[in-house]
Amino acid sequence: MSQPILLIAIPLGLAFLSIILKKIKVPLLVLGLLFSSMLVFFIEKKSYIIGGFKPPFGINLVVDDYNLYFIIIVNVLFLVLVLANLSAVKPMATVLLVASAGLNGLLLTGDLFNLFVFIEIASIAAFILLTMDKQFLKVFHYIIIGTLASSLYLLGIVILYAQYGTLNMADMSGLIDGGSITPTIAYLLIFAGLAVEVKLLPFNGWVKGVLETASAFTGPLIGSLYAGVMLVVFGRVFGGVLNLSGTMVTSLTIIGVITLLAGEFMAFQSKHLRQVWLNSSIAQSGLAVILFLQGLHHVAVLVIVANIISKFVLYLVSGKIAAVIGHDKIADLKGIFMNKKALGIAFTITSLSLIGLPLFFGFFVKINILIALFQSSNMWIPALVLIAALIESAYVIRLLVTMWQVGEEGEKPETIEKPTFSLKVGFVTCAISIILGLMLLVSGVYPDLVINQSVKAGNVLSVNDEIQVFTMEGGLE
Amino acid sequence: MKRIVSILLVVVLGYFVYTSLYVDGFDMAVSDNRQTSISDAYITKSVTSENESVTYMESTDLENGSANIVTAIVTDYRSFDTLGEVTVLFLASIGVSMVLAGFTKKYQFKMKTNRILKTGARLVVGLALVLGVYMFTHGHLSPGGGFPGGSIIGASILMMYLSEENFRARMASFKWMESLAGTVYVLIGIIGLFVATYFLENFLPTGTVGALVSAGIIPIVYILIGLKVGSEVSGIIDQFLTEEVAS
Amino acid sequence: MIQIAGLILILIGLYGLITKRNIIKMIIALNVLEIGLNLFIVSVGYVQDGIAPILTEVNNSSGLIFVDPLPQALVLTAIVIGMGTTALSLAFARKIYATHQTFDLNEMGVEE
Amino acid sequence: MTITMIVVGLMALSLVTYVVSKMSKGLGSVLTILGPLVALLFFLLEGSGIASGSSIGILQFGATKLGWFFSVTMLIVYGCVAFFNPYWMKKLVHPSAYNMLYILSLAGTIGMFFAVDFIVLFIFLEIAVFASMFIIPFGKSRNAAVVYFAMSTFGSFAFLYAIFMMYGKFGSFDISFVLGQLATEPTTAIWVIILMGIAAFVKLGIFPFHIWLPMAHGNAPDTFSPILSGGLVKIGAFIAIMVVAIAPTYEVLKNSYEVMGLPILIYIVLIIAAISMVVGTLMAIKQDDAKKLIAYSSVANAGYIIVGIALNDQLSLSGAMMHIFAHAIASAAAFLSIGAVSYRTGTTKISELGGMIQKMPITYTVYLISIISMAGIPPMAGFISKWLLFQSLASHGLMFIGAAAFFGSVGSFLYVFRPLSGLFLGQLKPQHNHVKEAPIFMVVPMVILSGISLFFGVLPNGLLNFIGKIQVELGVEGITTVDTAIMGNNGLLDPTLVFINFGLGFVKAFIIFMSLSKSRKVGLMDTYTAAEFVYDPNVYHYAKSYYAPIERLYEKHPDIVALYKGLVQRVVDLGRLLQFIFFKTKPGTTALFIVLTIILVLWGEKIW
Repeated sequence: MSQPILLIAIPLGLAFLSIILKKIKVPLLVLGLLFSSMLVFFIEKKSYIIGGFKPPFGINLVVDDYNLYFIIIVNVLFLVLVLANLSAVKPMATVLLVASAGLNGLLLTGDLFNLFVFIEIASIAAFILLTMDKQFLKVFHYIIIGTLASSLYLLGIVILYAQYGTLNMADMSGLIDGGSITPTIAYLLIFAGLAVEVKLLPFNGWVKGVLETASAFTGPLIGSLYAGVMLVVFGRVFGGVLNLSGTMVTSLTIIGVITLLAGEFMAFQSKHLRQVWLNSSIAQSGLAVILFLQGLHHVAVLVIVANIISKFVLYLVSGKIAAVIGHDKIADLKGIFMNKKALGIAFTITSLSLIGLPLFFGFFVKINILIALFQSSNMWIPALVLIAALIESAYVIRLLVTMWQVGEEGEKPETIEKPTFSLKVGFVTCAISIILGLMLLVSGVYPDLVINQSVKAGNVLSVNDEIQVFTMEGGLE
Repeated sequence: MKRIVSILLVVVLGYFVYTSLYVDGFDMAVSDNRQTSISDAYITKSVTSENESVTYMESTDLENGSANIVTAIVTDYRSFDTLGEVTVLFLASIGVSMVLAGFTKKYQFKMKTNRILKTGARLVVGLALVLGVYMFTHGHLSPGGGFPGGSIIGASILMMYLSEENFRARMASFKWMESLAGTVYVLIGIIGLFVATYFLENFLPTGTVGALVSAGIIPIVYILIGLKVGSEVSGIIDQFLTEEVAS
Repeated sequence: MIQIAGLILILIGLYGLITKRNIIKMIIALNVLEIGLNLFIVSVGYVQDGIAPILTEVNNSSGLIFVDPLPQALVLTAIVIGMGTTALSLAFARKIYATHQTFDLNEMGVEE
Repeated sequence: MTITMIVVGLMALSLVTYVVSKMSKGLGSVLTILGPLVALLFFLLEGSGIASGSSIGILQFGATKLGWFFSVTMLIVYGCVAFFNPYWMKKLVHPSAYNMLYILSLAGTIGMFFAVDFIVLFIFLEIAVFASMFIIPFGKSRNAAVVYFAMSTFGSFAFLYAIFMMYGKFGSFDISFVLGQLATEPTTAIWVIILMGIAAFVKLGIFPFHIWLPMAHGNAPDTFSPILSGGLVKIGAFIAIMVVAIAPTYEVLKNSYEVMGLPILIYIVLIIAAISMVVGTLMAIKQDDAKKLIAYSSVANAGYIIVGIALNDQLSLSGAMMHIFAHAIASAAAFLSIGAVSYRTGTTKISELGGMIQKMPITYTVYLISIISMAGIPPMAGFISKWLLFQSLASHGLMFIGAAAFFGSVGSFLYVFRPLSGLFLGQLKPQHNHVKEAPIFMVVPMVILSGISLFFGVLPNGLLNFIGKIQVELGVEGITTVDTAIMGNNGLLDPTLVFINFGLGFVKAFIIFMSLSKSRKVGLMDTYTAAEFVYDPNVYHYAKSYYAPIERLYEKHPDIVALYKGLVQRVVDLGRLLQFIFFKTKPGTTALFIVLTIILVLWGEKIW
């Protein structure tokens, strides 16, 4: 019964059904997602064959330490997101079911071409979901670039097929390691294809238009869940399958570093809430990509987990603020949290975790990034990572201070009137934000579980016995 | 100026791609440990069984009974891809109808149709529908299959739209067809999971290679795909041939 | 040779994407690129003197030399997916035309 | 009671405080008083041999005399300042958060002083920083918090990078192990020293990283400025001591180029410290806001501390530690007295006040004692530390540094006199006629702090003997004392004797003052001008442009703040440029970038 294929098949079947059973679309959606998020806890870790043909002949789904925890996180958060926006999802119920199937497929599949199919399913679902924000021209940009990207990815894997004769990831990995040629161009095309989805810098022209106006629903979906899943896919392909040459690693790492720094620079100058987060997501993607390319998979996994959870809350709250207040210009949001402290505290914890302050989960992410980078005797990358983190801290703190404090510069607190506007946000959103914030807080005090899991996940891609991580329990292990 | 730069860039890109792909002449550089058994196994249908060769109208009860090897791959060996593919088309049709949500009135062409066109179109549409159905029922034997068959059905609907001014396909029934075909496809997959062992497994007897009733679930799946693609393409065509109602 | 033709079509598509400012032309460029890609995929499976991978009364044994059937199956998928995205982007184009009364990005006067 | 229990207890208390404050603000603020006082009691009862306690996960602490010294200093400051908190509950925007963060920042600092592991040290350092950072915007300025945090994070990250450089070489975070190994890797060691030095400079507010001090201290809530200046700044001194005295800095630098018998790096540090003294003094002289003035004086005093630590010998190190203590107590008292004035009048601007001595005599006395200590005038604790520092400077023959230190001391007379005369002396403004002395629970901590300043200025030997033990723990020869006298390099100092002399002189002067005829008081608004109508009598306030002639000497000085502003502007510009380049609405541009990137990477692949 605990077949991961059901994570894809059930939502798809319900999606097909939902167009004739229009009246119970939303219950079907909730049912399907509920089923998925229950099922994920019963899945065993192994390879699942589809159609009865063993890989590399048929397609298989792989469940291992690397993707199992992401499957859990993504499915549960997907359900949570739909519950938080239940009033808005009605017209999109069918598409959401397909999107859920697409994301699960991206995480599960063990076949490169099947991955392409799921990239298309997921991104087309995203295009349609983004029409909720009525920015057709911006989404059109995404369509063109997204389609171009997946075409490049397809070209890459076809070249790989021509050169190695297989499409299965595990098989391909073995063949590449013993192969006689380095398929540079194929790697690069695959990189370009995935880079568009993971928002690396020269490839990400679509991001701003799409995420800047994202609602409390599309924001967390595209900015957190999609971004996280695409990074997981990137890690699977570049960490587990392809075997890059030294020069290639250097040049692609440079792209990652540029993304990281430029993302933080752009976020620093952003004046709108969602613009800040989208630029910060770009930077975080750059960071994860750098770590994957450097072979430090376990910390990359940590970065992705932290990023999915924190961006989820941040986009959710920002989207709600924009919906309630009508804009998200930071300068006009002075003291917005004063009448909604619980939400504000969740938002604050999340953003403090993002900049890696101690007591929050992000701190252990940062420390472990540095440990891993210094262990691979890197000097420049950690310095640049720290510079990026410095810029990030500055703008996040500036933002938090603005959103908690009223009054102009130099005004005394006792003379300031309390803000008149009130932030009316539903109970579900508050509850979700607080629970996720508390999770970040708890795993900030006791991070061992998550860190050990990340090490296991990283070892799936490439076994490295000398990994040292810093945990609360045992310090340096 | 911009064009020249673009041409230059594209040419440079082409040069780089060419030089890194092709070592000498037009032969792509190929790794010496290239896997060749995959396609061979598809051709001899020996993925799960030790099958030496397949002969038309003779070999029976193979792991896969389709004479058309491409169909064998599309609907059996890599059937999961095809499910995804159908989903993409499904999404596209939903997407089109959602994006063009306000477009409900039928588009009126400037040119009037005439009797010759109408009669001819009806004739061709009838033939085309038959051809389409033939194609997806014989997908496992001959070139074609569900996708071309479905597209032909869609094309015939387009022809009706173009020739008949007042023609409006009954989209509700297409929706039912689309939905049911998709659901049954998934159901077949799940039945495979529970009746046999694997999702989308071919759980019916495969029969003789080359016979019309053979290859287990492949013809069923291809008929479903044909119906689904046909209704989706028709739906997309219907949606495109509309105008926005001024509200 | 056909591979080169496919690559050239891809490059033409890229050129079109870079230079064109008209939404419809961009979609066409993307389609050219996809067609080149499909051509390339099919040509990858080419085998010297191979025949179409269908068993018929004439070619009735699997011992014959067939072309690689897998790329053909892949290209079928790729074509359908390409069609789906084209339909969707055309729908977007119509919607954009309905709001901006033009297909030209330069004439829309959208702020950067 | 063990250190672990105290630190974890304080962290737990901060949460409890938040919950309690939600129910009753007053009760919560009382907890902020009890927390540090109980902790202080434990530290004093157990003495410097306090048990470190079993470790909880990575939270492992080791008792050191140095840590004990810093902790007790910190707890005195926190405990005394906390008495002001109940009075500020109504004025703060988020009182519960304030109470929680107050205790949390204390827990952070205490934890940091006893950490045996660099990561734990860093964790508590950051906790202290961000807890205090969130309190600052409760005051007058939102930007100050951001500037403080950005600066502080810069320092923290330099520190972090140094930690990881050592980790990369030695594979451990253990402080004593890693620092012990440092001498074997001279190249790494020099970088580590520089980076950790930068961290110490930033936290202490040494030039050119001093700009956050006046912003943060000047704009923080009046109850928190004393904590920042008296307490949290001293974190930098702790790091500095760690770099110079615990790490084998002199051993690492022994082969480097020497100036005046000191390694060049040390000499550069001394010069920077000297610049801080001068800049801090000059800037303090021209401040009109009393809190900013004291903040700049902290910059100058940080210079003295750094000089003492950098020289790292018997006298200088003991002088530096004495100065840390003396300055912590004195500046806390000074800020508290300004806070008390602000509580009653609502302003800290010197030119808006005057004659407060008539209304708040005790506050005046507290302020007087603390600024005497800060300026290094006998018989206060500040004098002892400065005497030790001058002794050490003289014995090294460091002329220029000595001159700067001397300049700083003279300048301090100028700047401490400005609030003294402008704020407390002079004429009382009519709108302050109804001002009363500060409430009793505000007076008590101020008096205690003044008492400490005076006591250790007269009888410093108990403290100095303990400092001598710390020095021995750090591997430096301990300071020696004889009875009530301190042994210097060229002669000894007997503070008690000095006090008696000073006392006699003071009594004499007081008798003379009392015996002379009384002056007649004139109201401030009772202005007399020659046939000219006075529109705004306030401009005739004599504290307006108090040191105008001196200020005019350097009014065109280069502004370091502009430099930082320029830097931030560059970051913003760069971000805008990048956003402009990469985020076009036209898909064609993105496609162009994709093509370009592929070409570049392929090209790179070709040339290599």
